[in-house]
Amino acid sequence: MAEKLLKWDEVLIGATIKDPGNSKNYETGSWRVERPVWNPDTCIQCMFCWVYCPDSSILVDENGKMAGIDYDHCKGCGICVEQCPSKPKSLQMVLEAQAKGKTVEELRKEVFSK
Amino acid sequence: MSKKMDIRWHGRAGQGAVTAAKTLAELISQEEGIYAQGFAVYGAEKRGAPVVAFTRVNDKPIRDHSEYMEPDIVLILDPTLMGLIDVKEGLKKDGKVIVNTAFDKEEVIKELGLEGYEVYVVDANKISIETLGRAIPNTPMIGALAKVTGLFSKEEVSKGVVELLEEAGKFPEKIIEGNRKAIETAYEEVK
Amino acid sequence: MGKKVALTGNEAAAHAMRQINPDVIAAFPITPSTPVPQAVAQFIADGEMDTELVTVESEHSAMSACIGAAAAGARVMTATSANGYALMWEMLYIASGMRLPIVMAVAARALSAPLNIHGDHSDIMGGRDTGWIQLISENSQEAYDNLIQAIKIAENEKVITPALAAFDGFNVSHAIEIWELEDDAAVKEFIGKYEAKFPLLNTDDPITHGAWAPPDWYFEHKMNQLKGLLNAKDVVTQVGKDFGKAFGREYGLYEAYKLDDADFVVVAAGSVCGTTKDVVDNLRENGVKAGLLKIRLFRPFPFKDIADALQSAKAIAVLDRVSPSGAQGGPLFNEIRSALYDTDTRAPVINYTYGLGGRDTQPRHINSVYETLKKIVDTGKVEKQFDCLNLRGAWG
Amino acid sequence: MALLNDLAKKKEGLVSGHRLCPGCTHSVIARQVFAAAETDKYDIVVAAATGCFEVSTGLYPYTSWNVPWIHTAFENAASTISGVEAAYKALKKKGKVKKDIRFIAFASDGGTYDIGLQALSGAIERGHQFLYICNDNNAYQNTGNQRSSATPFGGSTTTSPNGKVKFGKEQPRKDIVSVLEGHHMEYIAQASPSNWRDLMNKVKKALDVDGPTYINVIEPCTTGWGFPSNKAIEIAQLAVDTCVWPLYEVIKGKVVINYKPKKKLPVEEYLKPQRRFAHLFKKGNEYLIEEFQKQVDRHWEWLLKREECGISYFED
Repeated sequence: MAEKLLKWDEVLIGATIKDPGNSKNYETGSWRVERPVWNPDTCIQCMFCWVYCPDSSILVDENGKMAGIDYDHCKGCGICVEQCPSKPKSLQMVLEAQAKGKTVEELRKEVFSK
Repeated sequence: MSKKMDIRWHGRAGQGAVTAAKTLAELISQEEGIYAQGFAVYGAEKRGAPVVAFTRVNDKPIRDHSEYMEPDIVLILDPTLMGLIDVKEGLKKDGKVIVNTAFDKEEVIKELGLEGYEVYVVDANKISIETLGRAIPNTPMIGALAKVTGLFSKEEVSKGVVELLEEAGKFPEKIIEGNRKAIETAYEEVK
Repeated sequence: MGKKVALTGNEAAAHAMRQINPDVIAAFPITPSTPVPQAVAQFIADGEMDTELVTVESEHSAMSACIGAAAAGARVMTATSANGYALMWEMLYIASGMRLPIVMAVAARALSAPLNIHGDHSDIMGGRDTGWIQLISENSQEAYDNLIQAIKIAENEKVITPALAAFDGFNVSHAIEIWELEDDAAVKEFIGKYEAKFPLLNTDDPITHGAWAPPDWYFEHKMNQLKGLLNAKDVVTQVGKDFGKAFGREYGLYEAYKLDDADFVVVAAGSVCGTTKDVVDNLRENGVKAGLLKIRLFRPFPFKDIADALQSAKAIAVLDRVSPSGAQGGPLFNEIRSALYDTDTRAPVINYTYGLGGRDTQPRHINSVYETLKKIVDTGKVEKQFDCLNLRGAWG
Repeated sequence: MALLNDLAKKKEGLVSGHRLCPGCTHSVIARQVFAAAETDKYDIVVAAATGCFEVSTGLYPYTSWNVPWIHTAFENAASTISGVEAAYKALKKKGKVKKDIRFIAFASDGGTYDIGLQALSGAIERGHQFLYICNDNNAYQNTGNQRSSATPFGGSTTTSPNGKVKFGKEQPRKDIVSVLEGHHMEYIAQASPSNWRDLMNKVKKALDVDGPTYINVIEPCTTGWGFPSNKAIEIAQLAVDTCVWPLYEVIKGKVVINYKPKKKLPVEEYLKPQRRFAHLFKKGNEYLIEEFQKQVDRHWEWLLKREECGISYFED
């Protein structure tokens, strides 16, 4: 989202920010070179990916369970894959180029059917 | 009579010269139409070093903040200072000197070369030891000053200091009474 | 009704703090302002105020804690001098940049080296561009009055900028003077209640204080901040009038002393102004048209008002209690010369440095300044644009 | 400790969209801290020192903070939070603030071991309620990996580089926990984000103390230390398993070691994957690794002995 550049007499005094957590509007997903792909079929819901994710990019459902990946913010560090304890791993990294134009479902099939 | 007068206090750090200058200013602040300013020259003196304090008295608000003074009155709180300081420095021609001493006036005049000045002596150490149990010469010297300058009557000055001590709220009755006696005695005995 | 008291400038500042009873004071002792936090601690120990006193381990932490407390939503004050003020320097910019209306008493003092504990304006002048409102006091009464007014000025909705009220170290901080201490209740009523604009402690509405601004934003924020500082000028005038109504002592941006028809004018700030007034009276008795313009508000500098007030002058001497440090003259001199540049009557302006490190400035020194001004007018020539008062050896 | 599923349902104190490097553990630590905080009992207000974490999470006009947050400068997170806490006491007393609030300061080793040590010491001595979390990434990473007093022996940084005649930092790192122990505070601990359960336990305990507490957390820095972004947690785990970074508490002066590796790994295991130690593995530098191992062993033995003696500053 392009931020609106306010004039000097429009900004809040003291460079105060009144909108908590508004950095969600800044999408760091574009930084990614690789992306994690999740396989719910083998996932054991240990939530290690969640507790170790630097970018709060593990989506959580109302039961507190892993529900996917927030690709708007995931920077593709790969910690989730590295720390995933299930056998086989329920998360795999793929190049962004490989993911281009594919839905999450399509990509998942491609990665985990091997 | 104009109430304008400049006063210099000589003592040693810890003897209460600054407190005396402050007390005098406080006494004056209770009166209408008279103003005072008190200050000291600060170095890095620790207890025992010679200190100088000043009081300006005027019937107009005092605006001058310089330290320079040609005193009308010099008070010497510590007799042992007499050989060490130049009592006469800047003292006006008709200036007065009040000395805390056990010696006679004539001896003091001779010792300090104060011929031609109005010199007064009072044994403030003896008075404070008798009334307060300790040599704290500053309050008796205020009594002597009141007498010599005519700024306050005996009753005014002793009542004034007693009220200040009471207001401070940290002195026992005995000390307050001792101070009253010290002031009144010095008022009477200064000569 | 107020009552006459005989107290020092530091005690005046401490009594103002007692009556203001801010939520938080964070302070570190430094000569000559040390008696201020001491007196505050005693007032608290005696139950006469209920401020949270944070006895920090340095002035840097004093200002940091003040900033934290002010951002949290508290009314906050502190006091310092000299090296302590210098140690705060980084945080002074942060306080003003974050728009926190902290109020500080400064017993102005020389900066090391060599070490010197006595009065001059090295500290406040060194910090003149930190974005704080700066009020300079002549005596204890003004130290007290200015500190109370500073609260209202700093907290004004259009301003919301920190303010300091300075008074000269020792000349005022340690001098016992007779002045009017107003009623506690009257002071409380005058300053009113304080509501912070963006209190950090309102956890229902989480605020981010102190974000960093990249080049896209920093400039706008700094100019927004400047506007707040500039707005202080009118607020200072209004608060000075209100103070006059409440307590009988009215204040303006500056004080004009026998200035209307003055040919020879001294411009100065601080306790030397009292000494100068005595000299002016004396000269006037002898038929010399001497006058004084006493600076009260130094930041924001009311240049237009001051230039207007100097229109009658035939020659002007500006007294700076700080070394020019390589500039064309002292900071006050530069402001005055700059202010006059846009006016038709550009009287010659000369500059003196005086009183460094507590050097005594006596009536005879001020007298010599007026004599020099008279000579300039008589001869039409300025021999020395810059000189010193009471310095051993001829300067230059 | 609640299950991660329960914790994952909580509102996060720190959100995404911050500008930390991929694989940076600053945010991992903060997320674990917020997960541990019992926010049903109290609200949290945070102060931050200047550093990577601060510049990445508070870049105007964005903030990644869902809680009240203040940053003022590099060296003064502790004095800033002490002002906030003093204001809290004052305003609570006057009824202007009604909620219970706990205070947390985040700083890195630069702002803690070095430039911020005085402010931290002062704030602890004054007894303000705050949990100070030092995300220790062993150097001034925000300005580009300059040495700090937390940089380990032999570590190559941009101001203690490995060169033709020098081998990186020549001094051992400062033992900050021991420095702070002299303040006789109630709770000090050392933790690692790899051991999240342990870290969360410590945060919960610390926030229960009505006074200053401190947790030193290892914060592996992918950029400064030189390892792939996906290895951050693994590196932290290796620091724990080699006893380079012992997990322990100092509770009222009494040492409690929380994790004793069954098989204490040699320090090479920790050093090897990191570029900053690469030069130690050159031929002829074996003595440097030996020295490193010796320093680690000595500290570990000393901790074990202290735990054994079990002396406390306070009466229990």
